[in-house]
Amino acid sequence: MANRVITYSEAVREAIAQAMEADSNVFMLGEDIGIYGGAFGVSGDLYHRFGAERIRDTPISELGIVGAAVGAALVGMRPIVEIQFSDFTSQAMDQIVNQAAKIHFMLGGELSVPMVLRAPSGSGTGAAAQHSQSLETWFAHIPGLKVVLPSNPRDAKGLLLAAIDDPNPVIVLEHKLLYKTSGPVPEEPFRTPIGVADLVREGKDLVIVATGVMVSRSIAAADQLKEQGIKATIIDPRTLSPLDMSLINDAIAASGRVMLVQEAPKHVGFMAEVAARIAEGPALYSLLAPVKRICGMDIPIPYAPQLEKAAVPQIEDIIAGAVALMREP
Amino acid sequence: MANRVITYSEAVREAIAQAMEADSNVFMLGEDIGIYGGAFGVSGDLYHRFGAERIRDTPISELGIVGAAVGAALVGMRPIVEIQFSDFTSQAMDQIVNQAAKIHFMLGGELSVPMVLRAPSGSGTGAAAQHSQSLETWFAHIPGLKVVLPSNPRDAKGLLLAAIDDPNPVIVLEHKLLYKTSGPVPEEPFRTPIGVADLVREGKDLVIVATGVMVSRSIAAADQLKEQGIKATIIDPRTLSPLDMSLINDAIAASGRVMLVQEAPKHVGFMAEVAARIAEGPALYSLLAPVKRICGMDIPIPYAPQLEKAAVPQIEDIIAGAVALMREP
Amino acid sequence: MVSITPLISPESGSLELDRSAALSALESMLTIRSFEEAVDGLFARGLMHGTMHLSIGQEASATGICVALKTTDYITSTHRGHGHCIAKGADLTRMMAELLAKQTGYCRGRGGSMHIADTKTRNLGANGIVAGGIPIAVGAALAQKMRNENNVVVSFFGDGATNEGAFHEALNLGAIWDLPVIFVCENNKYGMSNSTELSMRVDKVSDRASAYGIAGVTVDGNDVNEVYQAAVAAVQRARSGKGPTLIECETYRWKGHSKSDKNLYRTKEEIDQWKAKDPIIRFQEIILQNQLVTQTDVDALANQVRETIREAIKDASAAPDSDPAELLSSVYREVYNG
Amino acid sequence: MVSITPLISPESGSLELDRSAALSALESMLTIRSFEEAVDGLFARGLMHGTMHLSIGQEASATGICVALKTTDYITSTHRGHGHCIAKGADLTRMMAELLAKQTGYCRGRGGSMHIADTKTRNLGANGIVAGGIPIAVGAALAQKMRNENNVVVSFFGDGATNEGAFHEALNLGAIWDLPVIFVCENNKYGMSNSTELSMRVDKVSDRASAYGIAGVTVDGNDVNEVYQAAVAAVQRARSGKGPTLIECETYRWKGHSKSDKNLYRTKEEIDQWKAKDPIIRFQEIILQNQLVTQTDVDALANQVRETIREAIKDASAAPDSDPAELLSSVYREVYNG
Ligand SMILES: Cc1ncc(C[n+]2csc(CCOP(=O)(O)OP(=O)(O)O)c2C)c(N)n1
Ligand SMILES: Cc1ncc(C[n+]2csc(CCOP(=O)(O)OP(=O)(O)O)c2C)c(N)n1
Ligand SMILES: [Mg+2]
Ligand SMILES: [Mg+2]
Repeated sequence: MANRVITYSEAVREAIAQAMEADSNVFMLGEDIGIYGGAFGVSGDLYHRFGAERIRDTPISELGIVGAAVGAALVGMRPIVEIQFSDFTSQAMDQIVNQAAKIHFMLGGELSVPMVLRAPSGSGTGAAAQHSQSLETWFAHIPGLKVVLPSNPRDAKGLLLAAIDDPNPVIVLEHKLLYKTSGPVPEEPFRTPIGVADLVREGKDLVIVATGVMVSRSIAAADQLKEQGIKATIIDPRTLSPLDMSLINDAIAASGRVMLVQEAPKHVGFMAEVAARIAEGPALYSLLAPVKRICGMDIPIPYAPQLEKAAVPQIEDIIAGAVALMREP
Repeated sequence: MANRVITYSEAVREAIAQAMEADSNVFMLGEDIGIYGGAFGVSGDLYHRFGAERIRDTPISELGIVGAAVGAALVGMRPIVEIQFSDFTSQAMDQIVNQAAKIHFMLGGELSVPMVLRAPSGSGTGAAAQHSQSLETWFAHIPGLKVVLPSNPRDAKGLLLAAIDDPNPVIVLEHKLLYKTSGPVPEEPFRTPIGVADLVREGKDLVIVATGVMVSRSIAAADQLKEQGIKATIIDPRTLSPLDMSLINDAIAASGRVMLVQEAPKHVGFMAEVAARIAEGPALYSLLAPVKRICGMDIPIPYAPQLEKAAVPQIEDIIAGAVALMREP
Repeated sequence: MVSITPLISPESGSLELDRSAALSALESMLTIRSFEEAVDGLFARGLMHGTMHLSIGQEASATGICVALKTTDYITSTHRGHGHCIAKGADLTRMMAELLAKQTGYCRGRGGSMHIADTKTRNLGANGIVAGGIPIAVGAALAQKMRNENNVVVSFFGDGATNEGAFHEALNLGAIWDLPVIFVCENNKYGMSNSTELSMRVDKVSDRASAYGIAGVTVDGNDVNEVYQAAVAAVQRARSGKGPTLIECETYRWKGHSKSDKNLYRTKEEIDQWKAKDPIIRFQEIILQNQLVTQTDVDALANQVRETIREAIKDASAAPDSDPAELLSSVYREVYNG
Repeated sequence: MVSITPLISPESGSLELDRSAALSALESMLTIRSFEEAVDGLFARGLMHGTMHLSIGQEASATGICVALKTTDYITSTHRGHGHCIAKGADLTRMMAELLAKQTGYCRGRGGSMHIADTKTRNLGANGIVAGGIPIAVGAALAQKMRNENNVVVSFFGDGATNEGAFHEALNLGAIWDLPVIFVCENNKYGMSNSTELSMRVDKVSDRASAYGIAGVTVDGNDVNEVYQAAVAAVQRARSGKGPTLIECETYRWKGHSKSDKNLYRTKEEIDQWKAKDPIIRFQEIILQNQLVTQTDVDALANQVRETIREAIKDASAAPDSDPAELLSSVYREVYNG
């Protein structure tokens, strides 16, 4: 059954269900995750399967519910918080950053916070600036948090199960546009290790490092680039913190050209860190051309479809970037 | 009187007073800024000079007071919010990021938010993990915000006056350890333009780019390096968003070696952006050695003095970094 | 460019005893209803994008509050904000253009339904963040007080919003500073799928006023005149420096929370019960009964409103789409070095 | 390793009628006082680092609440947390070692005064964030309920904290889920320099309970027995599934807010008035009067406490300084692949 195909949402839901079946300490809390089934339908029927206690609908109180998750985790529960849109982590930053991330270190190792915070991230649904951000940079910058961005159904399940097992707070940013996409996902519970990048495909001419929905866009771009004779390696870091640079470094050593693709605004975004690691060496020595970043524009996400599309990298932008990179220097 | 010497705190206070004298729309709000004079003594006697209406003490409600500043700014006031420690911007992130930063763009230019948010930032006072963060990365990543980090008394005044004039939300992160340091500051109101880097000193061997308290540490390091025959250029970007790369690029073209120094944790921090801009060219072509980052450790700030010192770059670390960089490749 | 007739406060003190006030209130409610039904239709036909939160069934609260305001008074609004926007007098063509992602829309197509603001009518904006507008209203009210302006600020929000920290902090600030701000909770029994029974342990949202030492009142939010009366009292209190009021308007949204709502959390009976309390029909019946208007007046008004909306759609549709080429403009307001 | 005698709940239901309970409560208060006076002295002599928030004058609330708890009950504490920590039974040497930035401190010198937690006595931690511990307490209480544990969770916080959104959201969650959590507000009249008169428009912080439909009570926070009685009632309510209580303890801090406070915002008279209501002296007088203890007992206890603190300082001072070499440990808890 390794080739069973399900959607990304179903994969997330299956991971939660399997974790809840295996461990009575695992439970979910969030807004409208109960009978409504979640704003993006992710919790779906879990409420009917596990009941209102463990699939716990909350009032609109993001700071309170993340804090409650922190408290429950401190005494041994394994809460999974769903924040309805990742933009609303803004309401809960104190509990995420000043509490969850720091408690283990700050208390000298005395307690820990095995909490998972899941949130739909990114643009593409016409929901405008307050419902479309890609905020992974914030979390990746905070020591004590782990940050994962599953880019396909298999990883959505495997990384989430690993996150639930993890004794640390893990932020899982799921891309809204991926929820309805499908792919093969093993039925049994399995873990995709946190902190290990994924070699999506190999190609000798350039390396594309991409996260979230940009991974599938990069795959689509690579398919078209192949027809033009350009063969791309694609690497999905999957975990932004801790970051695994080994695959990226090796791939750059092989091709000498690298393009970094993210949806978030470019300025001081996650891909800046990847570029910095390259600039610090050893990959620097193999560069045949400058590092290229293809990122979201440095603007809030607009509402109109044509504006929203223009604000973040599309397949064509990735292709154009790769073609330009091949022409350099 | 251009050589009058005052402290960094006094410079901030003078800027606020001059702005308040010139424009009745300017006012301050924050916790304990009134009779207490501010947690770091910055507002000092302003309460006695301008009264409780314009130096407005608030309850402990960071989200509420930043929101109130946004609202006041929308209708034409020029609020200056003091957040007692920059760590507590976590409480107010929604108003900073989802409201202040986006309103002008999101409403198609209809309204704007001429608000200044000042907050003491950084470690060194033994206040531990929840009172010592350097969070500039978060703000710099958000389109619609401007972010400045004054590193000396003169800039503390000039940049703050420019920030108050600015029709956009400006985040001013003042370093706690700088408050009591002194330097020459012109008495008359003057503006240090936002978005222009500062060439602190010139030297032919390497370029040090540093922010906040790391600027003075870099100066001290450069003094000692000079005795070892190593001459450093020091550049203080001053504004993190928008970022002025021209001086940095020129300096790298001249010396071929660059070291980026920040107090914040290294991973996905602001200096990653500077490194990325270098890796994207044109500065890349002049590099004689990989870019070097000297940053805070990727840990929360600890309490014990010896731990706290070890957690962020000290003068010795900057010297050691420079010496190592000169030996490369 | 079309908008409703500016709302007229009755001399008599009652919307049910003054013909022109009654007609303007009715026009406001009918316009909101018509606008949103049209939007619903455009959405269903795939001509509109994103998501949409309709206030059909809640027209009396937006209208009843705004009748009590001066044109220089401010409001802050919510994700469910078309009604507030229209009642405050916004241009319907620019609203429609915004929803249709046009360059001529209030936000040049950048904001959509959740972000319409209007400087002219002093609407400081809808807000995609639940409770996000409440502290903003407090700040605008603080500015009025500091400048000795005689304006009040109304902040609209839902029942669900009162569980947010922002609500708490904002009400407290408004209270301690005696600000001219009026907190209007449109309690439609649900925050998305979460009922007030599940989300709070108080009988009435207005019970929460006592935590801030301010006045709290609950009114039938489907009775435009009752809402109006409460608003008048609150406005007077606010304008005379006596500080904020929390007005709870009990009402109901007929449609789902947003476009993705399957309505699993409430019964058809409940919805039908509330439809029977239609604020528009109720008000029409009263003013017909009070012989302020005739059925002919009402029909004419309804026709005129439908015509206005058709015109707004037509004009908005003809406008150019919003332009990606200018996306980098207005991220920052330009600095004047003058 | 030294800590106070575990607190003993009186059989009689009153701390003022039971000798061993009275002695243990007195020991707790004396220990808190002594510990903090010692800390104050070490700080003045430059032997301590950072900043410090002392609860001298507030010993009765920490003690009166903790007497009513089982050892398996939890607490969350604040920046002004030494008292809570001691009353719950923490090791004084490890506390002192933490303040002295030693490797043997509760946090290995990483947390300092504001971050001490103690797994053994189920203290989930002081907190540098005002109101930060309140939602955490609610979560711990939720866990007790979900696991059918019979423990309660007490969350201590100040008057100033009740103006934070976190307070509001947390109390609401505790209320709607009927959680076994007790919210204890130590109202010492000021949040730093901001008086309750300036920061809220309610007469009593306990008035805020009604916004959540939970019980609220105000007690003389300098009367350890009155605090205790309120705690017993709240604990019983919580343990029997009837949900949270908000207990307001009216008290006063004698010292400045922290080390940088110049005390400009309050008068010497006010401070003196409150010093006259010293919770320790008051309790001593009562139990002497009730002939539960003799002056000799009291003097002996006071001496013993001073000796204990001296010992804690001696042992803590002798411990190794915390070690920068292991700074990268415990940023993350290690993942077991077992
Ligand atoms: C901070 C925040 N949390 C959650 C949401 C998602 N959301 C949008 S509207 C809504 C329900 C709001 O309920 P209420 O305040 O009662 O207003 P109503 O929709 O009933 O008019 C939710 C949960 C949001 N937009 N912002
Ligand atoms: C979120 C946050 N805001 C501000 C502060 C700074 N601060 C520390 S303690 C304090 C006063 C707290 O007052 P209260 O809750 O009454 O407790 P008390 O100090 O009186 O015991 C303030 C403003 C903080 N630590 N956290
Ligand atoms: Mg509602
Ligand atoms: Mg207090």
